[in-house]
Amino acid sequence: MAQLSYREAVAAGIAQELRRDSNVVFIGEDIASAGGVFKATVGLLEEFGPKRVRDCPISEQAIIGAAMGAAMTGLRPIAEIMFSDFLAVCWDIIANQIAKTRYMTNGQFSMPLVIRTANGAGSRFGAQHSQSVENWAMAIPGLKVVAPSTPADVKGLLAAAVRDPDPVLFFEQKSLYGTKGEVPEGDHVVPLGKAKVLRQGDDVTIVALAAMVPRAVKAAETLHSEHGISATVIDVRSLVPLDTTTIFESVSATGRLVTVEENPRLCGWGAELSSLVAEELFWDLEGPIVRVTTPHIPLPAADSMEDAVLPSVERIVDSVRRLAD
Amino acid sequence: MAQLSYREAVAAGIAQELRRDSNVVFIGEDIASAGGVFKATVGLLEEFGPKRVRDCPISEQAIIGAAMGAAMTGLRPIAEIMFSDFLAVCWDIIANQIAKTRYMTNGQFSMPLVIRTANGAGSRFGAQHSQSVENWAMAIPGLKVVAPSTPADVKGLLAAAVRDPDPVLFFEQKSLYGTKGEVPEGDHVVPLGKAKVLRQGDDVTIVALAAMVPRAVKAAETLHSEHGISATVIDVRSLVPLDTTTIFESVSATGRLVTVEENPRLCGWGAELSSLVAEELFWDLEGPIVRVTTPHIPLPAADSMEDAVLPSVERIVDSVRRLAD
Amino acid sequence: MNDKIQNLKQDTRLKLYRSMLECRQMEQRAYDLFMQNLVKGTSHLGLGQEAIAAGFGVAMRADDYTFCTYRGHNHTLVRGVSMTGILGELMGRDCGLMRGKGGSMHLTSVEHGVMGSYAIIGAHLPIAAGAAWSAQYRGTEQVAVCFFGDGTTNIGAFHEALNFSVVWSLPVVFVCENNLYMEYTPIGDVTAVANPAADRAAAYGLESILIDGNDVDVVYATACKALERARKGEGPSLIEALTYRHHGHSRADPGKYRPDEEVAMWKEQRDPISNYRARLLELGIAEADLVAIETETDELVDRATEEASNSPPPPVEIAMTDVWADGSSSWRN
Amino acid sequence: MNDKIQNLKQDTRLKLYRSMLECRQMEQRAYDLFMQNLVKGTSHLGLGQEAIAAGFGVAMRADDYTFCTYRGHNHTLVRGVSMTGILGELMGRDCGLMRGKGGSMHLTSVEHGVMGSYAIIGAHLPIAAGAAWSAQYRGTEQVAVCFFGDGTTNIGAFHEALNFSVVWSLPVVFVCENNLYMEYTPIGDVTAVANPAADRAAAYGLESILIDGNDVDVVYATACKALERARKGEGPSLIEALTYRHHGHSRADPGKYRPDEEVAMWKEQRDPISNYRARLLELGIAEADLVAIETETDELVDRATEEASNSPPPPVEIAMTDVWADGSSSWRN
Ligand SMILES: Cc1ncc(C[n+]2csc(CCOP(=O)(O)OP(=O)(O)O)c2C)c(N)n1
Ligand SMILES: Cc1ncc(C[n+]2csc(CCOP(=O)(O)OP(=O)(O)O)c2C)c(N)n1
Ligand SMILES: [Mg+2]
Ligand SMILES: [Mg+2]
Repeated sequence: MAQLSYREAVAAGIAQELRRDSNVVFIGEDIASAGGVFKATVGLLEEFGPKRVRDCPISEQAIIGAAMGAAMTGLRPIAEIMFSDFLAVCWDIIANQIAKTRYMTNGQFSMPLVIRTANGAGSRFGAQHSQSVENWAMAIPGLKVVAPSTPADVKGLLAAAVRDPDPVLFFEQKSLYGTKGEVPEGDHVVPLGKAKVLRQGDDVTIVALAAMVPRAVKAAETLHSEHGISATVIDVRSLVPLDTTTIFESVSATGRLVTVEENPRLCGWGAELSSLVAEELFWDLEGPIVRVTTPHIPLPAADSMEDAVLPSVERIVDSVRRLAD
Repeated sequence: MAQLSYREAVAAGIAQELRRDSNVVFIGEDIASAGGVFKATVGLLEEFGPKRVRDCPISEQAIIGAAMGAAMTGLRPIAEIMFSDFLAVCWDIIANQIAKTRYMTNGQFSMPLVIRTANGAGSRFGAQHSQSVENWAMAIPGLKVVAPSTPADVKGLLAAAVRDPDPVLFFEQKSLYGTKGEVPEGDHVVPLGKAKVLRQGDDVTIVALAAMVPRAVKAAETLHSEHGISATVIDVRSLVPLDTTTIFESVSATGRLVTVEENPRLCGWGAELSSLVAEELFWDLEGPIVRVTTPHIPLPAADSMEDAVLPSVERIVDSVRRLAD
Repeated sequence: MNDKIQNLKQDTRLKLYRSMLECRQMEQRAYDLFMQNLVKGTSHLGLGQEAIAAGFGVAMRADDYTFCTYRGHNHTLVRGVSMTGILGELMGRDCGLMRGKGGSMHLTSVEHGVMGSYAIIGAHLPIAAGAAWSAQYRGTEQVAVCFFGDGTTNIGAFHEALNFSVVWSLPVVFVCENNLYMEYTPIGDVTAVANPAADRAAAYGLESILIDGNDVDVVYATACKALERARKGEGPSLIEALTYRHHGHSRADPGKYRPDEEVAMWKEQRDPISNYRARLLELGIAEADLVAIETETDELVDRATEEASNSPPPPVEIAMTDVWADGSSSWRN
Repeated sequence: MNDKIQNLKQDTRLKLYRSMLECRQMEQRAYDLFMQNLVKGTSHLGLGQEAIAAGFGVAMRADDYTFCTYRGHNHTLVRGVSMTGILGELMGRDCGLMRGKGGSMHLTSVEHGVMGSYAIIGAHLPIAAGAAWSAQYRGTEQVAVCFFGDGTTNIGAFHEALNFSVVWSLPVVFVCENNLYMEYTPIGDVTAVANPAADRAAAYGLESILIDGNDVDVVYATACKALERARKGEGPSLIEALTYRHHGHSRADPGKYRPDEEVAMWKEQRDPISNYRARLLELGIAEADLVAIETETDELVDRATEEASNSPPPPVEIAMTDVWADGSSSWRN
């Protein structure tokens, strides 16, 4: 085990896959010589050379299109889109081409590619560089969607994503890049589609993703120590495939579900989960399903306002308390 | 009142606004000389001339960008995106620019524009020309989202959209273009954000949108005549603003909610509605919330398969019956 | 170039003729079938534009890649794909290339290097660049050929793909089939330059190449040169081939926005197939050889039509398959 | 052109000098403020590139429109926007141009024609075209000026906006500030032509215009000509102005990827401000006049800093306002 930052785990994860399989390649803007604007890909050019780690023009459609064409013809590309907000400039290639091509061709193609991108708020970058858009991807049939919350999961899920024969959107949460944790050395793979139970409780199930996971855990601690409420906390990790088994098991037991989403409210992943539970586990529920989300607004830039609108530990605690009352 | 097709109502709606306000302009691909690929804009060039009704190159980013720039500087543009699937090629301008600019500038700009687009399946056009993507738009804070189901609403909601100071995505359902109905002559405006109760019942509330509305109504008739189940049917019409008042009133009364969505399942508008009800009306519910959607797959082209995957009257009937049991 | 054309082997010429003719007859049949309401959905015919697909098809190596558009029946056929599979797909039958899941706009046959037909303007240019990058990376000397229309030169992805391919010196050939119209709008009305591709080649440091796309010998020779350049690692080419579609844009379009004389001129004086037939006779090829090809082609089309017509609709269950590599469509465990 | 430059009025020259200097001093201060951690978030300085903003700012009519990028502090200031408002926005204070809701990358002041700073590459080119279309439609003879970087020429929206503007003959001036680098990557490494904008003008039927972007007289004269052309209804221009940024790309970037000699050369030999000061002295302008401007500028910057620093953070409630025209953020009734 090594102590790595989330950021270092990205480079470690990519390096592991580049070493393992010579068909893995990595492209993006400023990712090679410069080591990435978040310094998450430092050292890869030096180890693997410019044939496998390549800088690109500011041409997101070309980058993602090239990744697709390469994936269809034997490579396993990893492409970086610098900020997840910019997925919008190449959304056609992602949502209409990459996601649908295996299906439309009756399975003639595999599409083993990974799109990595920096997601989420907390850096005071304003409305066009702070969005959490994992729900955009979840809404598209044919895309797998992953968002790790720990350095170990970054490395392990990235490995699984690269080895997966289907396209994976890999959301790295910007506000977590500086966080640290133990990361297994050697080949480390965490299978896609498994949620992780971080804490067991009896009264309520809190499901969170990415940067909301540490907040949910903190909230659960407070709920326990200050309010005598015992919460299960689940890191959903993978939105597609979705581990309804693990989540449903917990909700059946606690009878209560709270989702914690960084995305703006409407049509977030929490809505989908809530609707699944309201349809399939209705008779197990002992109270309303509560969603804690960023309000349905673009994000403000100033620190005071940004902090105020993101789901906070306090807001999670309050929501759970209201529900448990 | 005149009997118009849904398609004719589009042209009537645009013409009404072009006549009313000289700042209204209309642009898109093949919309002028050719009258639109769906023949929904026939006659507008002839009446209003090429200054106000203009053909564009295949440059969706330029079209939508131009509409935005014009809306910021005193015009009220209507822009057509031929198929809603193509919103993906200009999604940055829609989701990151148009939706956020008023907010980011602390209200310095108004953004009075309408993006009209042909949405949905049923024409055997395959996976890239048949999607229902109203949920893509609903997920973006700052966009209003409308999808009429009748010719009268096409004209009336389009008028309201053009007169609205905020950006409106206006989804015309392809499979409805040929349907007919009474349309008020003279100035006809239907306010945004009002759902319409089409049928009152006691046992269950069925909420549907666009092409799913006639199917829901048909299903309600069958449920009544063949199974003795009495359903309220609500045409939600506007996803943003969302008329939770009307919908909640009905769900409180019936205790049961079924949504009927043409979009693929994950993160559809029905998920949002379900989550709202599961949070705010939980104690009024007498049974699970059921969503009837297209499965979470890209759409197949062949007629037999396309018909099989879209929510059918039969599937709605079955779902309600299972719920009511 | 003229030398190359003069010296074409007779065998190659007959291949070119056969290839164009197969395209023509297949699409005429497709037209008949949808007049009988046997083709559902839409359909975009390349009637009149056959020389471009055929010229490239004959020039390409079997393992090269083709990327084409919704107007791609011909580009698919010329790579050796089964006509039954194509007509079957148009008709939504189980024998269709993709068993009806894709439809006429998405014909694909990976085993023939037909890497898909793309229906949203522009997307396949960067995707073709990606396949070329893969070939370069793997060192296979395969080339990706990417066909698209004049209207496509005005969309952003065109620009990104061209720049990207040149910067990475990729083995890709971009072929703009300028048929003078985007959908219903004359290309000149919406384009800043007269030749939408050729006049822009310099913006990517490329040679401006403008050819008669209705002369299959010229297309073939141009294709050979561009393919060779790509294979030798000298990078991409951008070719603008002038042509015309005999029919409307798609099934629903009678093409009324085009002047009658213009249509008549292209059909009567510049038809790639009847003109080529005349040239072959002039060059001393025996008419009997041509008639043999014509008869065989008719038989081929009849056989394919029959096979496709006899094929049942696909089982609807397959609508729920192949979203993922494991064959399923399930998004949860 | 040279004539025009020779004949510039002294008054204009002093305006140009003052404008550049205000930009320089304001951004130096912004840099100091973020070294003190008073600027949150990111910040992209235009230090070294002031001549372009200033040359256009002085040439433009008060009701013309500016569209710029995240690197837009200077383009905003030169239109007459309050320096306090700019610094306040960078610091996230209530006195900020957008009360902290937009941040440094989105400076906007509609009353000054500053129609926004855009942070996703390419988007603002078509938006500027739209504003120009509106001016054309309304017959106001306003011009939209759109600033962007060299790296931006490789994205699709650039291509679409250029073609669209030419086809509609819009009154828009596209100004590419070629500072030799996209973010950290030299522009030559990722671009098919040497001059990313000038070498592509012909692809839109436009004249190729390549100027020294660090000579404010040249910028001013070029701006006047392009603005006049646009105002007269003769359509768009595309101008490539060569320049250099003295600092890294953004706050976090020390700019280490650039050779020391290159940085030194541009700072020492090609600094737009010190070179212009020397020229003004040569042209016989009294040093006292320059010193007066310098003193006034220092005072202006100090005053703005103080005002911004004294302004409180915005009330957090405003985060929930102005999504919609009715002032609210509510999406339900
Ligand atoms: C992004 C996008 N915009 C619009 C369309 C609708 N459309 C389909 S074909 C076509 C015209 C294409 O013209 P061209 O590139 O010249 O090809 P041609 O049809 O003439 O072969 C248009 C506008 C589309 N499919 N995708
Ligand atoms: C679509 C998109 N891709 C990438 C980025 C990240 N990014 C911000 S600035 C920049 C470099 C822009 O270079 P250039 O256009 O030369 O402008 P400069 O910063 O040099 O002024 C990049 C890649 C972005 N903001 N938007
Ligand atoms: Mg064409
Ligand atoms: Mg630059």
